[in-house]
Amino acid sequence: MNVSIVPALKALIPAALVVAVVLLGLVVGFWANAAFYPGTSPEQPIAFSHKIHAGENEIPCMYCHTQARRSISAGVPSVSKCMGCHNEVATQRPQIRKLKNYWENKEPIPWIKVHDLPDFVHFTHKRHIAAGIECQTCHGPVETMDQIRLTDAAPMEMGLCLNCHKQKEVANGLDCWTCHK
Amino acid sequence: MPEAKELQYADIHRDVVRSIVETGPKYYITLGTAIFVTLLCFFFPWFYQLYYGIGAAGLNHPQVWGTYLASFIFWIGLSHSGTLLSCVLHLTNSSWRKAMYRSAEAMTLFSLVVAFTFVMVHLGRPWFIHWSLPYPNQMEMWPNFRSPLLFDVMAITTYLTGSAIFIYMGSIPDFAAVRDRTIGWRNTMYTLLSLGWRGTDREWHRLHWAYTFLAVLIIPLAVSVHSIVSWDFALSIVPALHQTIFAPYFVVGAIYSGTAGIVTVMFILRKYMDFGQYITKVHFDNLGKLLLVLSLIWTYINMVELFTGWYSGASTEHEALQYKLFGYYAPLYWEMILFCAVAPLLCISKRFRTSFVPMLILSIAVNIGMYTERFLIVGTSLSRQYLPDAWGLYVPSLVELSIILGSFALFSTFFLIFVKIFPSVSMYEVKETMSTPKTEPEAPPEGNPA
Amino acid sequence: MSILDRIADGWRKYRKPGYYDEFDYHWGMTVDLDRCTGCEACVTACQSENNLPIVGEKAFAEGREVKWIRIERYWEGEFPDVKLRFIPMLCQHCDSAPCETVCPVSATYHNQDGLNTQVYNRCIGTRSCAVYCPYEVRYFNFYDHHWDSPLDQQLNPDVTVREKGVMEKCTFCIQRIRQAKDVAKDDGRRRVRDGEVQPACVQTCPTQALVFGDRKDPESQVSKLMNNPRTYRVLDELNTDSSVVYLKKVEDDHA
Amino acid sequence: MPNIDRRDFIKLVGAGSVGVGAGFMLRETIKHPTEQLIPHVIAPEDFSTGIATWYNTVCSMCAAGCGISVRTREGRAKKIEGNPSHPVSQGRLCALGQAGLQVLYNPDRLTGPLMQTGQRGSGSFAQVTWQEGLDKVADRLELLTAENQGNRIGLLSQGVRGHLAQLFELFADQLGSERLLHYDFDHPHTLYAANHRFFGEARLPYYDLKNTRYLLSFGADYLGNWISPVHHSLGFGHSRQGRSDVRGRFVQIEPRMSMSGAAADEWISAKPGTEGILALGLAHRIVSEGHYSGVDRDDWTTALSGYTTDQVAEQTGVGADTIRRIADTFVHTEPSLAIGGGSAANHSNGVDTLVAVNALNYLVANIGKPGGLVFNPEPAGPASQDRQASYRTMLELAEDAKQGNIEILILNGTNPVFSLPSAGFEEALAEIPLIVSLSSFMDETTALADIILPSHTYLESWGDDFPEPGVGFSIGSVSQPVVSPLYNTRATGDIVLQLAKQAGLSDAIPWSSMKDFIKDGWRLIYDRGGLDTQKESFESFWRSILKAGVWGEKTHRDPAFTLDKRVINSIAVPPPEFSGSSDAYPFILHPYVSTTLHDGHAANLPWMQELPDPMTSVVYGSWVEINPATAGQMNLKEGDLVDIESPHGQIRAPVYVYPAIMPGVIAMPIGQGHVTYGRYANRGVNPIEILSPRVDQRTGALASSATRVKIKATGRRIELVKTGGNSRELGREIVQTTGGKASQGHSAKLNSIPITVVPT
Repeated sequence: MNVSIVPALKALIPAALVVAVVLLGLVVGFWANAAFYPGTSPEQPIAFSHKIHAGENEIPCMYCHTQARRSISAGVPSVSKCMGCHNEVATQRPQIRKLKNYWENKEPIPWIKVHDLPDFVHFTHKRHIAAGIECQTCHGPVETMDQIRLTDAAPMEMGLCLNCHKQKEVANGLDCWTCHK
Repeated sequence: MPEAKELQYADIHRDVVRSIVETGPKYYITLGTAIFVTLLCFFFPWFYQLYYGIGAAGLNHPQVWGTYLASFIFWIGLSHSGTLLSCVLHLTNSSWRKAMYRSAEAMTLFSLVVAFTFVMVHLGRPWFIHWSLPYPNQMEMWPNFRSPLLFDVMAITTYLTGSAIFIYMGSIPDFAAVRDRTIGWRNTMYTLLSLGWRGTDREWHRLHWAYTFLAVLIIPLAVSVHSIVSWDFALSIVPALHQTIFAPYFVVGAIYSGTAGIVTVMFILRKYMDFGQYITKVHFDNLGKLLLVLSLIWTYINMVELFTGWYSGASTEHEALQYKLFGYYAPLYWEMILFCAVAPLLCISKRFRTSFVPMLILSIAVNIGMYTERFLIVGTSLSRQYLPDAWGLYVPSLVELSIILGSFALFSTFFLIFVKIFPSVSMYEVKETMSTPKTEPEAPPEGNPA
Repeated sequence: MSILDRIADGWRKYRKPGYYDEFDYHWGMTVDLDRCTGCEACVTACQSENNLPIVGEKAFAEGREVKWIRIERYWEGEFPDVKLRFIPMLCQHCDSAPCETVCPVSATYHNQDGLNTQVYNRCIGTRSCAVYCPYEVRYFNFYDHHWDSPLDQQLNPDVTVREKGVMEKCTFCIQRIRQAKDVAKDDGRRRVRDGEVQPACVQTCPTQALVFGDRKDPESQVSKLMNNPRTYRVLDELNTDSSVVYLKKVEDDHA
Repeated sequence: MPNIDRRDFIKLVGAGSVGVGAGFMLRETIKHPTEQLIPHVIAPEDFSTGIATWYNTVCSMCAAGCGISVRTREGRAKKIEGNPSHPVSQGRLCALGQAGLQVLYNPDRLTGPLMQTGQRGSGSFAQVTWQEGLDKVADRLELLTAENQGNRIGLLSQGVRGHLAQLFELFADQLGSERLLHYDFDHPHTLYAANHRFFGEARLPYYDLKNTRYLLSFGADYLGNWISPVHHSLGFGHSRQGRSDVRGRFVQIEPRMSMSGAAADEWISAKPGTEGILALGLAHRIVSEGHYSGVDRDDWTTALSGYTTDQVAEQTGVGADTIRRIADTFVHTEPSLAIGGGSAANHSNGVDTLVAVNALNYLVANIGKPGGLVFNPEPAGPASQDRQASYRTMLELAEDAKQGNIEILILNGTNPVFSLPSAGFEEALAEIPLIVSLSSFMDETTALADIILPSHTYLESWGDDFPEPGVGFSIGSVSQPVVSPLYNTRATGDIVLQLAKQAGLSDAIPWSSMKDFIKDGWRLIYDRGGLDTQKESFESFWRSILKAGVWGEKTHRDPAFTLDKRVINSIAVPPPEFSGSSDAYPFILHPYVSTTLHDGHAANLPWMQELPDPMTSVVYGSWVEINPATAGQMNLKEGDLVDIESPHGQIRAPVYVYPAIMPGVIAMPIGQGHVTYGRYANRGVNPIEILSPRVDQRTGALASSATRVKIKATGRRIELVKTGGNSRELGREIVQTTGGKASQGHSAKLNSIPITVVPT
């Protein structure tokens, strides 16, 4: 009589193999989705390039995101603001024509949000700018991006907030009610 | 001693293995029904509640706890019978324990699992339950170690682990016995489960040692688990809950309902699994005595509870008592007294204790009474708190009642699967209680005590 | 220091004299029952400021309404010698709050400003805080609440709309406190001035029965009122050490 | 590793694909949903994203005229608060005022012009354009005016003040119509009449609750909804605890305890309708005890001779001791004040009652003094109270309509079908060929209209207000739109101006918009001078008013006043008359304007429906209040449905056993019982339906408290929806008081239980 568990385990190998392959598949599928469809860099209605504007032409962030220094939200520039320059600049490029279309139809541009916080988070741009935080600390090196995206260095997660609050020894910076509403 | 004088080692093996291997249509019908009822009455309403919100239950302000928590205590209580009783009896060397303890321990295990599902059902956002576990995370949030609810999480997981190891360890020799009598996938399964058990002296020695060690460990654990469950209530300042008697009250109540639960399960095993030769009048007699003692202790504690409430002289305590005794749920209270304090007095009579059907009825009545007790603890005290203007009334909804019903089906499902996997009577320990066989059994003596 | 001592210390620290000295604020409120008329302007103010749901008649009948501040009413005597007394009941922001000990995930805790916090996104819905609260001012979201369009346009963007399964309660209008601190920082002030921040209920109270302020500041209106001989705390015998202090109603017999 | 054959391979490939798919989908489900970021096309000037903007304007939820500040974010109104610089509200606001947001954002608002397509009352409407709707009305108006038939045009508005009222005047005048009426259910006609009779001017004085030390209120629920509840509450709070040396005492006299009764130090229940007699009894005591020493003392003695304490005690049911005590306190506490209104004024002797109350003020000489009764100066802008239609006037209007004398009826926000009892108003409306409604909501009257030209809500339109009563000096406030219009609606003023234009009246009414009209009106106020207005231009004056939301002129009236002897000689309060015999109808019905829903116009606001009634904590429904002893005798419990029957109708409501109501009186709140007013309002019953058409003899105002009823148990019961549990304290000392039992043995100090702090 055989009492060893080894042969019994051997008999289980095919089944175990199937399970292992399923698990491996899960990981691969998850990774594939994350890698190829991250959703952190959606295609925008107009292929606006921060690289050209903020990087090459060195337009300051708050030239367009004017609200940032006085409001909780940074705000996106109005279509008229875009047209302020693009009435003159690069008017013939296809993307600028798109912009012109929006402007002529008096329609807003339906940008897709990339840097988004959940609704239960109170984040105020004003205070952070007043404290001298660079935009890039949370938004990543946008001036190098053709298409805006979330980066691993600035993933818009709570850990990032906490680290910074700890490093800078923000008063009551670790209290939940400083940020959660 | 068992009544069947001619019972042989071989018979034990035959009966037990038969109970595992031979499966009639009756079993499948029962299992099918149990699974169906579980899905229909437990999971369907629960998913509805997940979708709709806790509003699907009858809860309201101020009565934010209800039958889910009552059921949680009930199942935790039921779990106490098994492993705790088994340990105590093991340490006191009570031979009559041996035929019943396996199923009792299984009850413990499954009751705990069902109790855990009730925690999930109870929570407003069960999908975040992992936040009650301490693990490092980027939010740098830890659970609140001051919370009795967290004590609960710890206590119950420990108890669950302990009970699982206990029942498994005790079953190893029996798995080996079954392994040697089965073929095919069952053989594979039991080979794995028996961990290469050969029945050598050394193995037996170690098993006994480890088993006793665990038994000693589990007793305080079991007592602490229900004490901690009681602290969920006693640490609040709700009138009628904020009482020092609560820990012993809960522990005694738990053992009480657990013991009654064992009677029920044993009756069913005896009747429907043909274990008549193993589960005998002796067991019922002893359990009856135990029930009687427990009921007396329980009654005493109840009287103490009433007395302290009255003696406090506080309007809040008086009102809470008043509501319990004479309020909306007064019929339930008196039903509980009848079932849990009065009815068990019948166990004074030996004739009663040794009659199977009356004992079954009593055991069911006690558990109904004990469920009522839990319901009253949760369901009435919160309605009568400090501010009279915020008083309320709580009536359980259909969803809740259905989930309670479904939880019994869930428990039965687990149990039905259990009896087909585990030898539901401990073969080797029953054998220990028998005289040496007259003839050599056909099977190798893997379970023969030295 | 053993772990038990640490736990006990965590429990006790808010009540130590001088605990709040190292922080900027210790918010508190007084409720003058001699001024309160039970008009419930505070109730609506709270509902409109804090996105409290419109639950509907059915939910109301089931007792699932959400009112962070409510008026309790108690009759005294029989006709014709009968009195009705009102008392506004809201989260008392107890310095030793029973609810804070029980939350297994620390969704409710005491913060450095003396506020009893409720972090909605951390809440898992055990509802035990509501059981432990003797004032019964914690309200549970039994459903996902719905605002018939366009009523949703009124919702305050500074306050979360709570989802089903989450406990909620009075926050002393934390969004207003935050805003006032923001303004103070802009002005280069360390602290918020007395009266600069008022929760919605205090702001609207037509009889000025409610007063809110910093208990640490001895010159604040609320500190002065707390020295009034009429002060008492509801359920003081429970030693909750609440931050909401009531001023007794003045009753004399036909003087 | 075992050999993998073909079948195993296929299995593994299958398993792998399932795994990959599941993993992919798993991440898909936990992905953050994409949100859009919509910019402005052109950045607006009046707000910045994320920053709140406040607009000062005027509350229109009741007639008090509180100044309000509306908080807006991203162009949406978020919160209404009192305007701190407005003297009426002083930064405070009642529940109803704050619920104004739900008028604006009400899901049941009318979104554009409608035309009735079916039978009237069938509720079938078709959408039309503004031009179609306006044309149809304007053509008819023009036709009638041209034929000099202008008086066949009726204009029926809710009570409006300021330049909108003036515009209606102008419009009616140019049309040649004299049928311009304002109708509000709770307009205090009797109070105006009594003041006119006693003081010689039909205006409300300012009641200085703030500085008074002793207030006698005869039925006026001044904290609930009488005239200006927010301002009264401010005064109440200050009088109670705002002064270091004195605490004001308040006495309330009414058959059913109102909010003000609960807040009062003493609540006295006199028999319904005898409040005036009680007032004269007090006056008699004051005069006969020699506490009054004016020159006309003898006239008073003669006039009051029939009101000796014992007689009055018998008539009113108030103890003689109480009468003496109150009279003595009233005269000895300076300053003291008496006010009257509410149920006391809604009897057949309403005006006489209020005259008697005024007499009390006269006898303690508090007129023009702080803490007394202060005359208001002439309002700076247009006033309109003489247009307020009494019940009798409305009956006449209905009669006219039945005679076929009215061709067009233009309704503005008023709802007489709901709030006019036993008048046959619906039948009268049936005789009018064209009914036009300017209401923002489908109320019961609007549902009978042929053309609906929906108005903006007050938060979307221009307007102004000159509060009545003022606060002792002249104030005016401008109301400005705080949000852009939600729907295809227009401001009431703009509709009227447009109608005038199309009807060919643009010579007399040349303004193109309400804003211009108001601005021109305010130019007059500016031109009148005063203050420093000369220094600034009108534009900056206008801007500063818009910013502050209020303008005031600190000119006070001369308090000098001589009382006509004839008034003294004629002073008397006849016993009240009731409809229905006391045998057949044993109870007097005491209908009161609901604190939360007002006269019913707030019933479509969910916040108000969900606001527990202050006294009973009932929400969402109607109920009838019965004295506990009476309920015990009739074996009625809370929630028992009873039929309440008067000689004029029958309604069904659940019982609420109310500890503070006289036996023989039952009370019901007005406000519920709507049928077409939207999802939140259509519930409960309307007690106005069973009121008898009895009026106050002098004014023709409805004597709404003069109906007798009987109640019959139906044997059915419902669960009253309310928030309160047990309404007794059970000795738990939750609401502690300085007097009585609770004060003994209980320290008033903080932390009466010592807390041990372990030093570490």
